[in-house]
Amino acid sequence: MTSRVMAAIAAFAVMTVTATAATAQEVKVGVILPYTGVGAELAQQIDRGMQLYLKLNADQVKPYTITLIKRDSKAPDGAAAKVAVQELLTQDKVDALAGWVYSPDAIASAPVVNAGKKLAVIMNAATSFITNLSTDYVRTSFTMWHSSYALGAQAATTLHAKTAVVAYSDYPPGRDSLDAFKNSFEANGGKVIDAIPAGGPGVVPDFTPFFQRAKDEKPDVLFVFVPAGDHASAVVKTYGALGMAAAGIKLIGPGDITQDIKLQGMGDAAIGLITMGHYNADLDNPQNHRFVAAWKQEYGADSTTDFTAVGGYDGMAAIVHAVQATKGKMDGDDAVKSLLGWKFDSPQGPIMIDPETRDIIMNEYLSEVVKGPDGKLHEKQLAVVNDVKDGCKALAIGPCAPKK
Amino acid sequence: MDFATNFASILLGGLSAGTVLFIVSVGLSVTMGLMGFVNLAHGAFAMFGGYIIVLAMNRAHIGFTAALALGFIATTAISVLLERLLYRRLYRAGELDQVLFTIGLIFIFMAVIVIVVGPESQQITLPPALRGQLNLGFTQYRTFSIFLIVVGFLTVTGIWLGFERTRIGAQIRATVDNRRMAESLGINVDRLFTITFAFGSGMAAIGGGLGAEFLGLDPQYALKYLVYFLIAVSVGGLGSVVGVYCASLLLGVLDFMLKLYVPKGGTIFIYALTILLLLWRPQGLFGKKET
Amino acid sequence: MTEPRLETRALGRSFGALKAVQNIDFKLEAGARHALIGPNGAGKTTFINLLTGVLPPTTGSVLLAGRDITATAQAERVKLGIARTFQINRLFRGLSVLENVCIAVAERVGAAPAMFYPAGRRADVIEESMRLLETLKLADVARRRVSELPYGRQRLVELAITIGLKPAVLLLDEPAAGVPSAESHIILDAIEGLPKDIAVLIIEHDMDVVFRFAKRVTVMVGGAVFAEGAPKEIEANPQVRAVYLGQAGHGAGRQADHA
Amino acid sequence: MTITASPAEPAAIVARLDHPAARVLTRRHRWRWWEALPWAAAIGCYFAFPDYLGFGAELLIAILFALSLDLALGYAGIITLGHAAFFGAGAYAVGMLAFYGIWTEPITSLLLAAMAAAVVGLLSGLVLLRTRGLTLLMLTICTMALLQESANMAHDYTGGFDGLPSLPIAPVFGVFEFNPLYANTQYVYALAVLAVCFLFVRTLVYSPFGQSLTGIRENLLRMHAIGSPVRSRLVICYTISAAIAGIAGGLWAQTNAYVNLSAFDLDRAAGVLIILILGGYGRLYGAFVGAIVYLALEHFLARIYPTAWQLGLGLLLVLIALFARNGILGLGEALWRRYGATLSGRYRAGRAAS
Repeated sequence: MTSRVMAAIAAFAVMTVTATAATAQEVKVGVILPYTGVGAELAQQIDRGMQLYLKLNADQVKPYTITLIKRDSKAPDGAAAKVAVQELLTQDKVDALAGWVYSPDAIASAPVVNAGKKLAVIMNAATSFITNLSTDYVRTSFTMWHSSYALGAQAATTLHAKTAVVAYSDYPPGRDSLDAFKNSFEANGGKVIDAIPAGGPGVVPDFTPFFQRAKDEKPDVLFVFVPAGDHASAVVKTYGALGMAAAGIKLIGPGDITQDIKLQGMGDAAIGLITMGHYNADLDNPQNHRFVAAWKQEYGADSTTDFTAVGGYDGMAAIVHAVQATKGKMDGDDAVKSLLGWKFDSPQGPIMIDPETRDIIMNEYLSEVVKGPDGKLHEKQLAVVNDVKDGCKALAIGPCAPKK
Repeated sequence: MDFATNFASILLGGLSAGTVLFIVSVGLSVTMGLMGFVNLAHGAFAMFGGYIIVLAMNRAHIGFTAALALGFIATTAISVLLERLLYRRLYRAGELDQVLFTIGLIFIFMAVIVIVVGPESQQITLPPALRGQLNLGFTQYRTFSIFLIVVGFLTVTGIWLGFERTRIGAQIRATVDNRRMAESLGINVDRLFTITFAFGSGMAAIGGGLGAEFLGLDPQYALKYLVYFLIAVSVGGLGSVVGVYCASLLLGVLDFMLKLYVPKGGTIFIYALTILLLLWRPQGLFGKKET
Repeated sequence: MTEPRLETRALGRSFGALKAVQNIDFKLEAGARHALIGPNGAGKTTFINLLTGVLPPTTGSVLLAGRDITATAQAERVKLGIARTFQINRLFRGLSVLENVCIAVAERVGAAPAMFYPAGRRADVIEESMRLLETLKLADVARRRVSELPYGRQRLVELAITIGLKPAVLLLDEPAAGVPSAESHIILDAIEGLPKDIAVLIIEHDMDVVFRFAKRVTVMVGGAVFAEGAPKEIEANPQVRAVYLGQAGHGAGRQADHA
Repeated sequence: MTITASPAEPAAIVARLDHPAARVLTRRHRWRWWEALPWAAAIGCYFAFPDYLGFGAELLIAILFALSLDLALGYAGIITLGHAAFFGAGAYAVGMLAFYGIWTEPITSLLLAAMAAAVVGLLSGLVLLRTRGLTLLMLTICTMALLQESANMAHDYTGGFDGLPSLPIAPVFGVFEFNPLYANTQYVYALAVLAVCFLFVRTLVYSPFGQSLTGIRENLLRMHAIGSPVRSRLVICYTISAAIAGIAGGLWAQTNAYVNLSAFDLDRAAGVLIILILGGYGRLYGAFVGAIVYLALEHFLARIYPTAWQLGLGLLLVLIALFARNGILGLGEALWRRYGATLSGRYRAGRAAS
């Protein structure tokens, strides 16, 4: 408790200090995250991911010092984010931009980013076409297509599902994952028999009616996309409470719904839940072991890494790479160029920035929630899909088709 | 599946959703009816209580019931404190000043929770007895929902009896009916208000804790759900406990049913319903005319 | 003109089972000074509300100078010349005394809908309002905020607003109610000073006021006309004394009169 | 300015119009010297803080939005928490016209935005303005939420939650481009629009119509009793207020080159209400003071303490509510009164207590 207060005060101090301290070798990175409001928790994860990269890889950063100038993008209305970007570019003269939890913020910021001609690393915002809006956008996080498209195929093949019902939060990421899943699931011989818009992202709805409807339709799998966090835990609880597992309906979805920071809170209801995601804390590779260990040491044993944190971690890695490649100049075009085709050995496994789309190419892991010997919930890996691109842009669907 | 079970599930789901709404809102209704005080910060007390309850369970590992009691007491205490020190000064102020004040209060609650607990949302872990499904003979349904419905019913009966049978209850009803008259009859309205305010906040706290299973619990809570609380109060009719109960359940069930059959409608129904109900009865289902 | 200024035929209004006003035939001639008395709950204020169109009647009709206005809206009736004061002040408490009257006058002369020139340009409105205040001896407080005035003065403003509407029929609902007797003469002077041709109907509990002012008196009991006649007759009428004059005065629970 | 000066008038009339109370009314609408200050300040800021013009534009738009609310709430006493409905209507009118390349000329699209919002205001006003108090409050909220949800459901056209990106807005007068990075044009443009709308609103509130609105706010029943068509007055006022809110929304969409569902947010509606109450309603300039204090504080607090800046804001609101009646201007007037009020000082103070 008090430690938190201290942390807050410390954060305050650090920010004021860093904002003033300026050395020849300094590279200023403007961070736009919703430090308040519904996205505050994700902001914290991403922020920590960035900080942790800098801490763990100080030697990579030398001889430069990276200064983070943090701005709150507040509610997901785009306005605060846009003004923040504007001022970071014109007042603080930052060398790079990073962050963006909400897609509307990234979309609203696009014209400014374009005019600013600085590298802008998207660390969470998931709407696929965002990277088309500015040639300075590079995404190290994910789009819904990465996981859902991969999952569609796996559901039909590995899980031998014939029919599926999709329940999704009725906003772009939700509709994206619906399209993505439907696309590949039906391409692999499955059939989506119903698609249920289950409330919006703002307020957690009671999922019972939606799941009741799904249960009545007796599909092989229920594919769910909802925002990580309360929505996800509510989903799992409702799934358990309605006894759908007993009714032989598998609950599957993108890794969002088993976000590690929420997993334990879901309780045993989550056991058997199968998700497709690019990261979970249980991934078995040296980079991740290092990452997780350092995290727990830094932020407490009961805190944990998750896919948003790794987005921040990889994003910071990308920025540092650009810094080194441009000798700290960080001219926008060069910085972006230096990242095209950039490969990195991330805690989530090998990743690469697609030279065409400036979006991430990464592995997707199909995993099942199991109870470990330690009595905690863990992700058991069932299959890996290598080098997954953003399907939406790959298939040039709707607004994802690159602008000419 | 057969209609009966389907209908039952709609009813149960709707009722449990409505019950949460009721438990949180009832205090707001009575205090607004009593003093005409626009206490938008009511949800903040629900949030505060919810945090106490959840943290007590998750961090201090206190039992469910004990945690609820603790939440109730703590929230009651802080509400009395705030009422005595601050709210009191604004009784005679215009409603807009009250809006300004209570919104400010919400902001403070939010910020303090972020600083002390952190921005992450809290998970409530129900005691095993309340998890999973319960066999009602005619249908299976999630135990917690049924638990909520029962709790809600007991609560409303309790409060109702309190209103009908106790002296304070009578005074409250008199004051809601006609404040001037009540004052001229020597009823100490301020004291009444302190009591109802404290009790209402306590109820809100319980609601925050019980609702966490469905609604989650994070620093945004007080703002996120404010509209729903206000809807329940206005549709029910200011100051009417039974009104809020019926309104909450009605909205809960209708919303649930429409979601089940026309999910495309999203959240549109609850608002459409409210508009229709309020145009039909501007003073609310159980409200006195001329508010 | 043969037609009475204001006339009601079998006028009645019930609230559910309660017959607040029943079957009233009533005439108010031009220049009349008519008092309406009766115990609390006799339906006097309801009657006024029926005349002004605040409430629709359940039976009967209201005629203004022979024209049936039963269905006419409140605002319309005001334009046709029916104005009223309220038992409890209804003033623009936050505004100056002068502006209180100006709003009424502006409404009467049809200035109110104008959007694109300042109200201050309507010298005619302001001047007339000012003149009215002078006649009511309110000029000295014209600048004060109404809520700052003593209650007696506030009642005067209430009166001033209605007179500002230049009514043909003026309905005064207990104009002296709640005014300390020391001040009540101000009101009475004002009422006596009213233009002669206005038809005035006054509800009053204070018998001195009634007998000093009224040429004719109607007694209402239980929602119906109980007796009508010259003040002397009424005063002499034993039944009236029995049911009313005996227990005259300002009782509590006057709300009962409000329906 | 008025006929009163003309010598033809009998002395008595001149005398009456010369009565202090009358003078207050005949001169209320005259421009005071200090009314030049906000505009001077706004122009000054343009040169003083060239780096803050983006924020400045947001601020000016917020002022305009708050001004529109002041007309409905501060003058006609219509207590609404759904004013973002009109902001959103205006924003989407401009946004969709531009996004689909139908109409991108800024000034005319603002007029279209005003019309769109006015229609919404008129229709909802006709239905809602029968009610008062909490009921009206809830009805306005729900209407706004309905619009937002409809905009979400029509995501194929509105872009839903993500909104419509990168709107192509034509240069003002075909000359002045909106530069996303340096918001000089946006700022001046927003300032000009604000000035025009302000002149309109100012004229309105000092007009006889405005006076009758004040009457409605002060005592509804009395207005009925003096034969005022209250409902239609309220509807007209509400519609005008909506139109101006629509202009604010359109301006927002243009200067930001995007529009999304947040235009209809309750946060926005509540925010503008807070701004107005904080500044002081029913005073024209409350919108200015409130918006500047609230947004500036939020902006800079959020910088030094991104995670919990609401604390400072909350404290401010609570303190103002506790120790000032009717916001900052109300406080100012109270002080002004205490230290020897002038005629106008006392008059407006009267307003303050209402």
